[in-house]
Amino acid sequence: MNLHEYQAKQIFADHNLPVSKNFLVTNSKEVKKAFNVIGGDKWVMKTQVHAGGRGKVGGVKLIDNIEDGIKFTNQWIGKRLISKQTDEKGQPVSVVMVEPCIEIEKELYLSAVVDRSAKAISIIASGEGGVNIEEVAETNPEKIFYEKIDLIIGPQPYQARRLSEALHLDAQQSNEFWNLFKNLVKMFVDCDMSLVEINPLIITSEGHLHCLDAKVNLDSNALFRQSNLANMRDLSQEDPQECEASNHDLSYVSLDGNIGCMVNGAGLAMGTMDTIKFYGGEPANFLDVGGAATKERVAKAFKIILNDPKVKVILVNIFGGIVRCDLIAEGIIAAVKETELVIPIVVRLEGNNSKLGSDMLQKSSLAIESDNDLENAAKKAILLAE
Amino acid sequence: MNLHEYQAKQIFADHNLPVSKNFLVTNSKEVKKAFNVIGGDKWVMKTQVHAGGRGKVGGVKLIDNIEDGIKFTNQWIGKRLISKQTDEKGQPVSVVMVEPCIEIEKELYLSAVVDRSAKAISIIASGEGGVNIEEVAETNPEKIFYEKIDLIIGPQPYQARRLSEALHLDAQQSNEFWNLFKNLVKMFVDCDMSLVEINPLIITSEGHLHCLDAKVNLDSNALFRQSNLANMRDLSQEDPQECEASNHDLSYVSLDGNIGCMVNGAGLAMGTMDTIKFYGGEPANFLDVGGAATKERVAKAFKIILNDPKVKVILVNIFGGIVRCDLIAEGIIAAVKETELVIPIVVRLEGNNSKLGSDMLQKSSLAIESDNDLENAAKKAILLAE
Amino acid sequence: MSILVNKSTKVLVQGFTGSQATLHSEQSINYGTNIIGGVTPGKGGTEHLGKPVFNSVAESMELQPNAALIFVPAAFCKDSILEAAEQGIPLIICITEGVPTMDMLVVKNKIDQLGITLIGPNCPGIITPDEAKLGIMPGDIHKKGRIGIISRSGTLTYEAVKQTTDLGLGQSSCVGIGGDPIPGSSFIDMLALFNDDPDTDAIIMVGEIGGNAEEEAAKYISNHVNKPVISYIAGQTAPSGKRMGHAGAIIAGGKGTAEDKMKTLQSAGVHVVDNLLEIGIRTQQVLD
Amino acid sequence: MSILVNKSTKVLVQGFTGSQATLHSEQSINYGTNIIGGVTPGKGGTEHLGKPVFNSVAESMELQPNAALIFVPAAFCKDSILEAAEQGIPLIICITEGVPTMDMLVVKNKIDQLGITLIGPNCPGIITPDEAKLGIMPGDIHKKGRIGIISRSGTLTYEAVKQTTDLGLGQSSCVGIGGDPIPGSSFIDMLALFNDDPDTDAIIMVGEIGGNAEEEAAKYISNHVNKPVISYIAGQTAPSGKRMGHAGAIIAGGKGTAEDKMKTLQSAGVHVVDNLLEIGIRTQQVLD
Repeated sequence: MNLHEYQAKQIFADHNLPVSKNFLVTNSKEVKKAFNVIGGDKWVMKTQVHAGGRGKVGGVKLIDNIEDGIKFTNQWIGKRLISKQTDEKGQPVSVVMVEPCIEIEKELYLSAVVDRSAKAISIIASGEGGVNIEEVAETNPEKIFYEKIDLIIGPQPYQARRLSEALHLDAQQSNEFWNLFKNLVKMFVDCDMSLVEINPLIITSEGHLHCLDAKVNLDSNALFRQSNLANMRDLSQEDPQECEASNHDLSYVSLDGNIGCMVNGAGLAMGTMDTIKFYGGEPANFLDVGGAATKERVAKAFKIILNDPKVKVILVNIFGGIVRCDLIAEGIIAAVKETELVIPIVVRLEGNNSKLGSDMLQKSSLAIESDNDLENAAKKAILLAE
Repeated sequence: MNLHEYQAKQIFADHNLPVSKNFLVTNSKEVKKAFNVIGGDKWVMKTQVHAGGRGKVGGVKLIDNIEDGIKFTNQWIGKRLISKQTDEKGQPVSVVMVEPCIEIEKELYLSAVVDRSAKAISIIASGEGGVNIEEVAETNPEKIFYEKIDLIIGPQPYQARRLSEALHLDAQQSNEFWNLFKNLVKMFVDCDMSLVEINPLIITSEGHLHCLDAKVNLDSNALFRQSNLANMRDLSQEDPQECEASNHDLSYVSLDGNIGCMVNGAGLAMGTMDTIKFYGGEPANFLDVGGAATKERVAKAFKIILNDPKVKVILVNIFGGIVRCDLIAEGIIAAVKETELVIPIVVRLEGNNSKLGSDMLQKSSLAIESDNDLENAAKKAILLAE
Repeated sequence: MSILVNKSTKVLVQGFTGSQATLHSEQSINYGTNIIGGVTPGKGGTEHLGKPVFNSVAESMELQPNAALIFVPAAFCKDSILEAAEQGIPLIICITEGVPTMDMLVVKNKIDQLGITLIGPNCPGIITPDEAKLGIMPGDIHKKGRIGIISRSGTLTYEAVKQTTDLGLGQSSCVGIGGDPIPGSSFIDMLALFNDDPDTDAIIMVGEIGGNAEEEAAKYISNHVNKPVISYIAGQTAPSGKRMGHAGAIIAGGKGTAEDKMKTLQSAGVHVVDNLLEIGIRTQQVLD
Repeated sequence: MSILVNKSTKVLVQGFTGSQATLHSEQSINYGTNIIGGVTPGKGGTEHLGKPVFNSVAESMELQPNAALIFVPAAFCKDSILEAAEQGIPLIICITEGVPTMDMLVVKNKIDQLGITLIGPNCPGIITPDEAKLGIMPGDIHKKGRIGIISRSGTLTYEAVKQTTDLGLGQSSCVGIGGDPIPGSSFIDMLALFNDDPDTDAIIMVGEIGGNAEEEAAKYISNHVNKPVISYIAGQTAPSGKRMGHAGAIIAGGKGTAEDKMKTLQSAGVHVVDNLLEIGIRTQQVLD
């Protein structure tokens, strides 16, 4: 789950990481108050969307008068921001964050991630901040520094000292860095985060460390015990179809093709897409009905697939392990009847009760093609989509 | 470092362990207000001293009217409480804690300690609460249950379930116990405790778990990072001589004999006491001047030893490792001059610069016997003490 | 004849009386698996599916289980795994999906310290055909044989199983290691076991996009595995940056793409198929 | 000829430029110890006592130290020990007193996991006479010989050393393991090393009241040690329940008294003396 920058910074502040106080505006009338509360004579206004690359498309701006602040707000609120990291529709902007303008002496990079290989939390730092860190990792790997957090001992001062030296921090900044390092790890663990990125972490003109940006990903599996964070979810930033799917415990990702797919299991769902493509077709979506698919979820899955007007045929591929194929068949029949489906359906059932399921489909006298060979089923679907 | 029960309960409350709200009174005028604030028609009044065994000597009492409350307060405030666990002078009472009276269904025992053998924190529980747990451990060891807290994984629900079953808790109480168990460990670690004892942990007549008593020992080595807890130290509860010593980084324990001892190192200090006893003498104290003994600390040590009127002779035993014997000699000479000492001193110097130190003592023309053989020195001191 | 489990494996089911556990334990028992009992706190002393129920793993140790199969809800998996590990049960299989990553970090470090094998979580389990089924896979598609199968995905494993069964090759054992960021066992752990198993002739490894488990496996294969390895990587057509169900299936910055993985495996001498439906055929070709 | 340290041990001093470290490093160098340099964060690149100073242990590894001697303040010992351990330095000696118990719990678990030997904290260190002195003991009371000495107390060790030196026995090595509740190494760890050392003929073990380290040692001695062990327990006259300086020296409920310890050691075949001044003589008698 993603958070907005202002939400991430609120959590940062709660964990004593150095961030600016900010003020949110949702319309131009609030700008004056925001500027007054923050004080000073320069402000940074940042559109709040779940995507990077805001700066390059004007979504982040340094403002030195209220008029320009109002103009920026009117320009963005209610509009969609389209950047390199969004799709072509962009992300809706409903909140603009106002922060005091801070003089930057130097930009650094700091992040925390779950390190799969090391089975640990790893901290990544670089003296090259404010840029695309993956490029730095590619071209100048020696400029990226890593510290692994040991589970028994936790973050240690010597690790922070090592990074401080690599980042050429002075003694005062090294002290600040140790606190930042320690608090970052605590926040990461306490909040079940999967990624925290501070890019840039800056040295201010007064010589202090300060988190200028804040990006946070949460572990969706842990939201049950992070209800405060779960409440921060902003559904407006997510694809409505994917959202609707996830509300029904379905995994759905919209794609560009015309063959709708309904599969059980993420691996087989990807495998089914690959198979369609291998035989010359184009999948319209990824859809995993999950291990414990019920009749109701299958019906819901159908409706979500059919919301996409590009879909010309639906390929159902079920390999019953937990799932019983007869329940799937029941779900398909119910859904076809309920939605008065006009496009063709090809169904491949295998595994648990597959014979029973196939029989039910055939007896249903609905226009459902049933073929238990995946190659044949895929080829039929491709043919029907043309 | 020890805490008062009311201080321990404050920390318990901060860590969400179930304790009663309490109210402190320091004179009889405050009793009425305390009773009113707490409400109800029965109260428990408990003298606050650093010692157990209060109940048996009347230091804890169930009270059902304000007059008796005032009587109890007047009886104790400003007096000393003498119990099995105090010395013959007893401990001064300056605070009485008032708590609501809670109906007890059953008394259990729960504690947390640093387990030296296991290199872990161990939780100890028993269904036999409110009694001397060491006796239970001796006579019915099968009634005591242990769980070791692993450093990687922390306290786990299955450990709490195991103890809950051993304590015959019902499902609701087991849930409460898991929270108590978890919070107890967190408090223990966060506060650098070395012992927490809840005796009794009770099941109330409503069926809830509740900490009726609370005893806490803190790790003195960790007080530098527990300033809030360090501030809770009540010097009035400690031996003034030992206190004064500890303020000067000296370890001093008063004993019953007449041979004052000043030694460097706790082990050698005990060894010196043993040696005196072995040859028929009686040590008046344990005193460790520590590894980094300075001239000033030696002088201070002398003063502390001499505050004890029983002392008839002082035996100084220094084996210089870190300590330089010449500095010790300097300290002795200065102290003897300053205090215009009238009792004899026997000094044994060995190790680092011992020759130099002995020479200085001899040249000082003070009445100091110097003998670098510990047996001889001890025997001389014993002779002089008779 | 197999890895990790066989006819004599004594299986303890944790969360035994839950609905999923009941469904799959029954199927496992019908398959011939030696399920000796289960654990459900508070239900100790009762019977379920004709087997004894215990309050704790400790109590169940009188039956000497040597494998634990876990069906408890995600929030309690950490506790259940650690409870079994503390009692020294050497093989733990956790089927449950949705276990928090932070829990798995702790669990993985601890079981490694104890030298215990954990399969999963978020996995179909492990099966040795005609001997023992510890998981949720449909038993009837399997056939005793000499192919070892390892997979990060559940249903995709079944495809590979069915193809090798249809071709008459059969399987020595099949393991689903799960698709989570921090799995209990890696491809490498299972490759090592299959490589040492005298009754496995070839190994099918079904991977997917995301992470770098396949890349690490490739390195291990080229250095240590002397049996043929056949591999398919799911997600060749997945768009970059989109999450495909599994937490493991995120493509991050050019790393972990199907293309990269397939190339790396090929360089390590692995027989890589680009069509899911050719896994079985290619295996047969490699063995001929 | 010794345990743990000898002429060729390359010693790194952590907290090198502090006053205590300076004093004792100088004495160690004069004794002939091969101190190769030290660490003081922020002073890297300078020289101290004619040896190089580094900012971190990692930087110092170019000199391949195989022992670290720690003099940093108590609040920083955890960090310093773990820093040396992370770099794989196999022997770490921490002199500092006052290290919080909770820090030592973490440190002890970690160094055990890594297989590293930690001596201390709150200890005089270790010396192999005429070869290497890593600690704060006065070097000149030692004499090369064939008695191994282990002690929880500093100055009490010196007594045992002096007595064996005066009698001409000398010492193979002397180790102060420290009196803290959670020491890095126990009596048992050192007994094992001395028992295996071909140049140690007898072992003097100086214990004290509190804890149960001596009782555990007794058990180990009767099962594993085939050299004579001579022991003295300090605190025979200490009143029960009173704290005698060391955190380890609390008598709790009949356990950990000198009397109990002496009896247990005697039953294990240890030669126990009740007079501190007879440690040397008894050792000589045992060897004759």
